[in-house]
Parts: sequence; C-alpha cells; structure tokens
Amino acid sequence: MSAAVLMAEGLSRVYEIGGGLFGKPREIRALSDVSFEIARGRTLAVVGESGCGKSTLARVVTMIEPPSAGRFAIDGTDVTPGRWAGLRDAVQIVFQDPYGSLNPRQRISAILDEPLKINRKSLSRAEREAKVREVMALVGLRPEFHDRYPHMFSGGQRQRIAIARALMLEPRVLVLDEPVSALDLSVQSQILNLLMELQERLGLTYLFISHDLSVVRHVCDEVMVMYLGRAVETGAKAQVFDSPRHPYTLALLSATPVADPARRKERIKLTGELPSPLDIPLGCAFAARCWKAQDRCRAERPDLEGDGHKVACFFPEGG
Amino acid sequence: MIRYLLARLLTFVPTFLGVTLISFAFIRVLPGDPIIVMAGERGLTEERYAELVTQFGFDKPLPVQFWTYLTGVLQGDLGVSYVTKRPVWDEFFALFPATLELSLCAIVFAIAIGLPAGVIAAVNRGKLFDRALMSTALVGYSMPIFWWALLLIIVFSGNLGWTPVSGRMGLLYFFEPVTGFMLIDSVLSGQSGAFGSAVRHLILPTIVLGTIPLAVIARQTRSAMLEVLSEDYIRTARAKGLSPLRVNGLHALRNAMIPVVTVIGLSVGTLLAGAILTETIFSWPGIGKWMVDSIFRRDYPVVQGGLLLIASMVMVVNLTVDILYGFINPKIRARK
Amino acid sequence: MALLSIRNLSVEFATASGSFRAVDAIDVTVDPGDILAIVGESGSGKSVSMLALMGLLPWTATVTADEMRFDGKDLRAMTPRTRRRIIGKDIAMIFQEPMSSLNPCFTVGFQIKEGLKKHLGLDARARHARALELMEMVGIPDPVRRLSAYPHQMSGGMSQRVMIAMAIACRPRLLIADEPTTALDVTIQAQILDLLTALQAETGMALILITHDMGVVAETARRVSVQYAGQKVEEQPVGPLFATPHHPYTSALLAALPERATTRLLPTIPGVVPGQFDRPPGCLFAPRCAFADATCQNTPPPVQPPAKGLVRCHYPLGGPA
Amino acid sequence: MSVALRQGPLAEFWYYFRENRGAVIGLWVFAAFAFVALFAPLLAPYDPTQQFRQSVLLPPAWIAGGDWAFPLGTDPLGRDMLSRLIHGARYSFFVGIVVVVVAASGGILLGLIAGFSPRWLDSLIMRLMDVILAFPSLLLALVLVAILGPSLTNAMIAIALVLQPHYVRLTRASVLSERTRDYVVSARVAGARLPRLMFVTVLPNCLAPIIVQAALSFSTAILDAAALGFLGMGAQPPTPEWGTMLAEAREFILRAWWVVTFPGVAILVTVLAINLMGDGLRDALDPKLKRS
Repeated sequence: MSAAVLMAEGLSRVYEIGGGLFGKPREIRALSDVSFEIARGRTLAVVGESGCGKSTLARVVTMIEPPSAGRFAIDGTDVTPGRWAGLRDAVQIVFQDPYGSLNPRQRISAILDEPLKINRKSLSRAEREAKVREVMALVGLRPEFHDRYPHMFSGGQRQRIAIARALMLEPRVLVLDEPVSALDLSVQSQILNLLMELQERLGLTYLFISHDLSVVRHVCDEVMVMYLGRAVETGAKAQVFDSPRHPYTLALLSATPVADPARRKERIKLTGELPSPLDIPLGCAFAARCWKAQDRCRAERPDLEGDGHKVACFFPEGG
Repeated sequence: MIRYLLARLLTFVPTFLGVTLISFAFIRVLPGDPIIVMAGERGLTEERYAELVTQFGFDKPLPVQFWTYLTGVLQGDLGVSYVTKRPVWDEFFALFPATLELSLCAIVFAIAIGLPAGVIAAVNRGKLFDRALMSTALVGYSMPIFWWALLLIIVFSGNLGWTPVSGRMGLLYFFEPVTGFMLIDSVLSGQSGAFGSAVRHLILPTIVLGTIPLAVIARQTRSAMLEVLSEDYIRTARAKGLSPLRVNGLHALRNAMIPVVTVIGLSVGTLLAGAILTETIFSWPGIGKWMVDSIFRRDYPVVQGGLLLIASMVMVVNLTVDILYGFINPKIRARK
Repeated sequence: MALLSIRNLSVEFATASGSFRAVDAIDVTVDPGDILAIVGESGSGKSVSMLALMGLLPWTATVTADEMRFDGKDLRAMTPRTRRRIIGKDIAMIFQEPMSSLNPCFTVGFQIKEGLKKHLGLDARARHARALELMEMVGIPDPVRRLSAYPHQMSGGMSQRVMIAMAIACRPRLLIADEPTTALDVTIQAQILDLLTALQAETGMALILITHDMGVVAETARRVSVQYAGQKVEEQPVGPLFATPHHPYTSALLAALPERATTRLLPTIPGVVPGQFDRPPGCLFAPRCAFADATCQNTPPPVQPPAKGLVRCHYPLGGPA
Repeated sequence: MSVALRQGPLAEFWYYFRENRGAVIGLWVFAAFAFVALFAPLLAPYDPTQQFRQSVLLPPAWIAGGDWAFPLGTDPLGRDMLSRLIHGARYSFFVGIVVVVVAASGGILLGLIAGFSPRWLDSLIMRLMDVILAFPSLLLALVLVAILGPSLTNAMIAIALVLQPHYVRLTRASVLSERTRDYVVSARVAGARLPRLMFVTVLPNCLAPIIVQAALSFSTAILDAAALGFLGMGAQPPTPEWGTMLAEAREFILRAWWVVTFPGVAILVTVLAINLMGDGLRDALDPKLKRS
C-alpha cells in the first residue's frame, strides 16, 4: 500500500491535568487507538461532536504534539519528534477561527513569508517575495493585499490567507480543522470551492475535520466518525452516509437538520450528553446514550471491525 | 475548596522563606563590618571582637547561620535594638496598634467612598458624574501624598486651626494603653474630650493615607463594573425584566466584587508604604515612623526585623485575600 | 389581532466613525401560537431588531419605529417600569451562548426563582415547587440537586435548558430564541429544538427563532423572514420559501447549501455583505446579485405584494409577475 | 470597518487615542515636560544653585513684595524657584526613563522566560517575584538606599527593582494567554523555534498592556523618587530635585506657601499628565473597549 500518503496506526493522545501538589494528576484520553490511511489526492473527513478527539488528531498529525502511543507515517517515512523539523513541509494546517489564526501584528506579506524564511533558507528575498505573490494569486487574494494587516479583512478573506500560508511550503497533506465553520453560508461556499480547486490542481491530500455533516458529505471521499476519542465507524462516503452501521452515526445523521421543509422526519432522540472524558465508561463509550445497548455493551468495548466499511458495535445496523 | 486552601497555604511557605532569606542577607551587605554594627560598641578589642563573632555565630557556615536565624525568627527572636536595647519584637508590638488603627481607618475611608463612587460612575458611564468622578480619582491617584499632607496641614491646621498637626492624642490627656487603639482607649479612660481628641488627630492622616487606595478602588470598581455590565448574563438579567437597581446592585456588583477584593488586598502594601510617609509627616508613633527613624539611626537589627515583619504582614493579608477570593468566587468554592 | 406588530423599525449605533444603521425599516408581525424564523448571515441585524424590542440594546443605540405593539399595547409609549412588567413575563428571550448567559455567582435555582418572585409574586414554597416543575419540563435530570448547582457545573446543553426554564417560568406568550443552538453540538441541538417546539405546542406561545441555519429553519419554522444587511428582503411561509424563493439573495443562499449541490463546485455569492461605509445607493444586494441592472444599482427597490413574498426587489424571481 | 482602520496599527492607534481628550492634553503636557527637561539650562533664567542673599524667601512676582526678576519667588537660601523647578524636571524625567527602561527590559525578559519555560522554572521565577512584591515598594527602596547610601542613582536602582515584578507578572500573563492562540500554533507548524516564537511571534502581541504599565511606572518612579528625596534618602541637597526641594521647604510651610506649593504642583501635574496619557493608551490599545 504505497499509495497512502498519510498512514496512522493506533494513535493515542493522553493529557494530564490538575495534579499539582495534591492528588495525582488525572488523565484525559483525548484520542485512543485511531488508525487510518489516506491515498494521494483524496479527502478523509473526520466527523464528530466537541470532545470527540478530532482536533487532537489534527494536532498530532500536524506535529504540534507527539502521540502518546501509536505511529504515523508520511509517504512511508515514520514521523518521530526528532524528524519534525524536516517534515514540516509535508503537512500543514488551516484552523477554524480565521480571526485567531493570523498574527495581528504581522502584515500579510510577513505572515506568508514566515514559513519560507524558516524552512527555505537558500531562497533570496526576491525569490521568497515572488513565491508569496504566486501563492496569493493561487488562492484568489488580490496583489494589493500584500502589505495589509489581518484586521482589515473579512472572515472569508482571512481564511484565504490562512490557506495561502499553509500552501507556502507546498505540502502534500493539508489538515483542515473546521475550515468553514466560522464562516457565513455565502462565504462558506467560496472557500469550499477554493479548497476543491486547489486539491485538483495541486494533487493535495486532505484530512478534513468537521462537525457539519452536510459539508462533509459534499467534500469527502472517505469518512471516519469519532466518539469520545475513538473511531466508531469508517468507510467510503456513500457507505457511511447511505447505510450507516453504528447507532451513533445514525443518530448524528438524523439529528442534522435538512434544509427541506417537505422532508420533516422523525428524529432519533438521544438522551443524555457526552460522558466526561475524565472517566470514559468501561464498555462502549456510546452505550449510555444508545437505545440498543445491552449488558455486553456496558461491560466490553467493541473493536472497529469490518472490511472496508468498519464499525465498532456489537449490534450494528443492517445486520 | 479545601485543596484550594491547602495550595494557597503551601505557596506561602517558600515566599516566607524567601522573605526571611532577604532580610537575613540584608545584614551581610551592610556598609562596614556587621560585627561592629551589630554590637554597637566602640573601641572593640580583638578578644571582644572574636567573642562577638562566636556570639553572633559568624564563624559557622552560612546555611547554619541561616538556620539559626530562621529558628530564631520562628520563636519570635528578631534581635535587640541597639538604640533602645529592647527586643525588636516588643518594640514592634508596642507600635503596631498605632499603624493598624490608622491603616484600618484609611482603608475603611477608601472603601466607603471608593466602592459606591465606582459603581455609580460605571452605571452612569459617560455622563457628567462619571467624568467628574474619574478625573478626581485620577488626580488622587497621581497625588504625591507627602505634599498632599503638607497642603492639608497648611489649610486645616494652619489657616483654619481645626486639626492638630501631629501625634495621636492631645497633651491634656494621659492614660495607659489597654488595646493600643486610641479610639477605644480614650473611651475606656473615661476622660471627657479624649475621644474627640483622638478623632481629630486621626482625620488628616486618614485622609492622606486613604487617598491613593480610594482612587485605586474607585477606578477599579468602575472598570470591573463596566466589564461585568457587558457580560451576557447581565443581558439575561435585564431580559427577565428586573429593575436596574437589582441588575446593577446584585447581579453586576456581586461579580465585579471578585476582582475588586483583590485590588483592596493589594492596596494593603500601598497602604504600608504610604504609612511610612504619613507617619513621618504627622509624627504618628507607628511602625512606619519607627522604620524611618531606625534607618536614620542605623539601628540595623530593627530595620532587619521590621522589614521581615512588615513583609510577613503583607503576605498574611494577601493570603487572606486569596482565601476570601475563594469564598466569593463560586467557581473555586464549589470545587470538590 | 396580531400578538406582536412592529412597523418600520430602525436601529442606529453611534460608533467612533459615525452612526451605523444595523436595522433598516423592518416590519415584524407575529400571531399568537406562530413560529417565525428570522434568517440572515452575520451583520444582517437579525438579533438587533429583537434586542431592540426587548429594550436590551446598549446606550449607543437609537431605536425608532412607527409602531411597536405587543398584545395591543404600545411599547413605545410605556415607561421603563411598565415595560419591565411585560419583558421577562409575557415576552421572554434566550440567547446564543448559554454558558455565559447565566450569572456565575448565583445558583440555578436562584436565577429561575428570581423572575417568579418579581412577576408572579409567589412565596418561597410556591417558587420552589414551580422551579422544580420547570426543571422537569425542560428535561433536566435530578432537578432537586441541580437547583442548587452553579452554572459552571453544567454543560452547554444543560445551561440552555436552564435558560429555557427561566424564559418560560412566567408562561410567556412570546418566546424569542436568538441562535439557541449555534453553540451546541448537533445531537444536543436536536434535543433543544425538539424541546422548544414541544413547549411551543404545549403552551401555545408564539416563537421567534433567530438563526443562520437553513436546516434549522426548514425543520422548525412555519413562516420565514430573510434579512440582509439590516433589511428584510423576503417573507414567506416555510414551504414556498424553500420551493420558490422570490428574492435573488434567498435563492442564491439556498443554492449555496452543500446539501443542495448538484455539481462538485458550489454556486457562490461573490463579494461580501456591505459594511458601514460601502452601502450601495440602490438595492443593498445589487453588487452581489447576478440579475442586477442599472436600476438595481441606483434605486432602492420597492416592497412587492405578499404574493411575491414581500420581497424588496425590482425583479422578483419565480412565477408570473 | 472604518476608513481609518485601513492603515497600519500605528495610525489605528492614533485614531483611537485622539478620541480621548484627556489623553491628548496629557500628551501635550508630557511633551512640554520632556522639552523643559531636555533644554533646562537654556530655559532657566538662573543657575539652580545660585544664591541671591539679598532676596531670600521672596514671594511670587504677582504678590505684594514679589519681584519679576524671580517670577515664582525664591527659596530660603535665595535661589530662584523657577530655575530650580525647571532643572528639577530633568531629574524626574531622567528617573522615569531609567527606571522604566531597566524595570521593563528585565521584567519583560523574565516574564517571557517564565511564560515559555517548564513549570519548575516558571514557579521559581514567580515565587521570587512574590517575595519582592511582599515588601512595600517604598520601604524596600528605602532600605536598599540605606544600604547602598542615599543618592539619586541608588534610588533609581531600588525603584527599578521594586517595579520589575509588575512587568514580569504582566508579561507572563499575556504570554500564557497568547501562547495557546492559533496564530502561535501556526508559527510552530511553520517550523518557528523557541526564540522566534518568543520574540517575533508572541512578544509584539503582548506589548499593549506593557506599554500601559510603562506609562504607569514612569509616574510611579517620579512619585517614589520624590518621596525618597522628601525623606532625605534620594537626591541630596542642593540638587533641585522636586521631592528634595519639598523636604528642604518643610519648615517654612506656614510662612512661605510658595516654596511648598510649587514643587508639589510640578510633581502632581507631571504625574497626572502621564497617568492621563496612560489611560488614553490603555483605551486605545485595548480592543475590548473599542466601539466597533
């Protein structure tokens, strides 16, 4: 399987909080045992609600923090903290909040120049400048924006700047952490179109993180549904959206409002809320909210199993 | 909550050690030979000098010396003033009530005026009262209080003759201190007019010492209120149809008090610094004046001991404020 | 008779760089038991108009209206004191950020009971009983213990339930929900929306739902009013609005929804919402509109008849003219 | 978005600063003060230590018995008040500058280190600052000066040391809040290493509160130096430092009000101007207070 640009195996990330002088620190398992592969030029969407570990996954894959366990590789090269500096230009990230992700004290030119300045020491100032202008044109930023500050731009334009910065090092993989969630609907479609055009032109691989199922359905090739740090269902888009097997996926799909008043449907009513990540239940994490849960679900954790379309459930939908 | 208290108490320990270390180090960087200074004797013979070295423990290694000093401090042994030959500890406690009385009056004065003024200014943001009050507060905040004291003396003592210039009590009255607080002792003494004299002596020093804390509290209360008034939960309270009095006075003030309490606690340090100037100008027999006099007399054991005691006092007040903060902030109080 | 009728409401904010018109000549009519959704993107003034009705705008705002009546009573002519007898009792409001909308210094119980005392004058026992009843109505488990909890001890979903309990405490006749689920997760959003519609059906109160989410509108509302840059551009019952939008903006907005996409590239609306300094002289949407001509650029459009969805457009879309 | 915002941050800052009339007045007074301090020898009619024995304790010129040769009168030694006040501005200005530069540079560096360092080093630095903060500033300065000997230089060192912890705390607090923001994470993803993160990415975004603090400590330094001078522990006579002048004039307070009043007014006006400016800075730099 050399086609996989990004391959992860059993990634976990544990945070320790509190502690101090009294009492031992408590563990938060933000990410547990997540595995996936993305082929070149494809999009894997990671879907889930807050606290499901999707942002932690983004941070691990982007080499912002190391995994507590498991491994991942980019183009067959194992990623270890020692190799981070050399692999920076392979994976870049675009954050959700276009207001917080740009340094308010830097001009657009400086923001876009920074990755080159650090990683492309051989380039002259003029070469860097040319590259900055080239990428600005690529993402649809007008040349006169070059010397402006971020606060002079609207959310959509800032997100273009953030995308431009991520592209400066010509990465193979782009991690998109809720890239359109903070944008208005009319701007959201502009950014989504831009992302899809860029993917086609540059052959980019996307790890697309979102909570919005309608956006995910539009952009992705494969989907991974996460709940409380674990993948509960993975598969091709059509498989997951058209014949979901995990009850949580089903509930998520039925909870997502559809912009069609004629199709008022009966929702699956989930009771309760996410358990605290501080004490994740012993068995299936979803058991407490699941309408199909049996004693076994509460005692034992189901593994992610299946061929292609995998699900972590003892009693999956559709047999 | 208990964990919060324990954690607060525990940070007190290293800070206290640090403060002790600084006042211990202080005696070692004095100009001149510390032995001669500590002994306060002239014409030392070599034998006497060697005897003193042993007596003060200067022949032992530094950590041992520090340990000796620290254990002494913890038992209340801060050395002996070489001017009065009395233990520093005793002198401190004889003078402390005077400073405490003045500081309490000043802080009560500052809170009683500053807090309501800040609240009213915030609620009437941008109006005439707000602007006038905040300008006044800024003047108060910028005031060189030693000069302010002189001005007040010129006007109230010099021109009008309303208040005495110095001291805590008129010369007509004499009684043994019971509590050390003139306001209480004068009543206990039963001498008519003594209480009035005590009050008159307190007025100017209280105003002078309270001016900066007053300005700080008024400004902080206003900005804390303004911040809270823009919070979502204030909008919720107003959406319930509650009266402005209830919204501002209960919902907003309760939250605004959390930072203001911290500021009041921090102004204790300012107050003690101010007490040095105020007591010097008004010849107020408290620890501020005692410290300044000792510095001028090069009475180093007193300076050293006083430094430690005052710093400890500030730390105790800060600790109290932290604990109080835990009580008024439900996010800490309700923590299990 | 309409429960709420507002005509020609405008709100201006005094800013450092001059005055800014956030709401421009808006009409709102709500009948008893109605569910009206006000839809718009950020900057459309959809929240501001309702905050103006509640009297919750900051002091920099100037509110003008030709008419502002609730239940036949003229809100404009009222003293603040009289108005506060309606606000919080007959008209209640919940907000977008449930966590920060509850006062962190007081218990949930205190905050629910406060309105009961003020508006209904219940005694302590009756207040407690009613508070428990409300907590059960909004589906909060273990209500006795939760009454003495502080807001920071609760999740976002629970906080929004508490907000709803507070809002319906005095049996309001109109509940305004300002983006009530935007800050919440999808499954929690579904719970809260179900709760709101169930409560609406049960109590017969009218509901105004302010949102930017077309899906939420489609599933919840009966009538929809679309706002753009401070103006109402269209108003229709929910079915016809989604089937045959008459305003180019509504139409473009619906087309931009990824779930309605038929091609890989989505139809987009170029440009951005006009701001304080670049308000066009004619139709506010003209610079972004695919159908705009010189008339649109220069002449403010009229409001079309109800058959045309009350659109503010020179050339309404769909159906015979 | 306003037209003014389409320029750089400096123009934007000035746009908001200009709104605050008090701050602009403060700025002008401060500019005048700096001008007087810089050109004191050219502006002062006399040498500040020159004694006119025949005209001792002359009242200001507009009062009966005054002389226009000495517009603000003379002090008990017959020195011209105006010249002494003008030269006094130099000392206050100098004290302010030195103290702010020393305290701020040390404090910012320590604060940055504390904000970025592992927990143990952070705790160590912060406990150390707690220790310094436990001593009332004036008392610590007084004791330090008593040890080092009374002089203006020693007073400045002492005041700078005492003011430093405020910068450390402030810098650390803003570093901690900025450090987790997405733009810092983005810089890390771009490969920025610690020194670049500290000084290029984070520090410029922490400057707003520090600049405000600098204005405040400028005025605190002037006040404290004057207080030390007043207690006889700062600049020594015959230096025309304002606090020292007050101390010298104390015994004349009921006889010659002008020797007491003018130095005090000079201190008050200067400090007030700087504080007005500081408030204006805070409002202009604090995005929360901006009306959008």
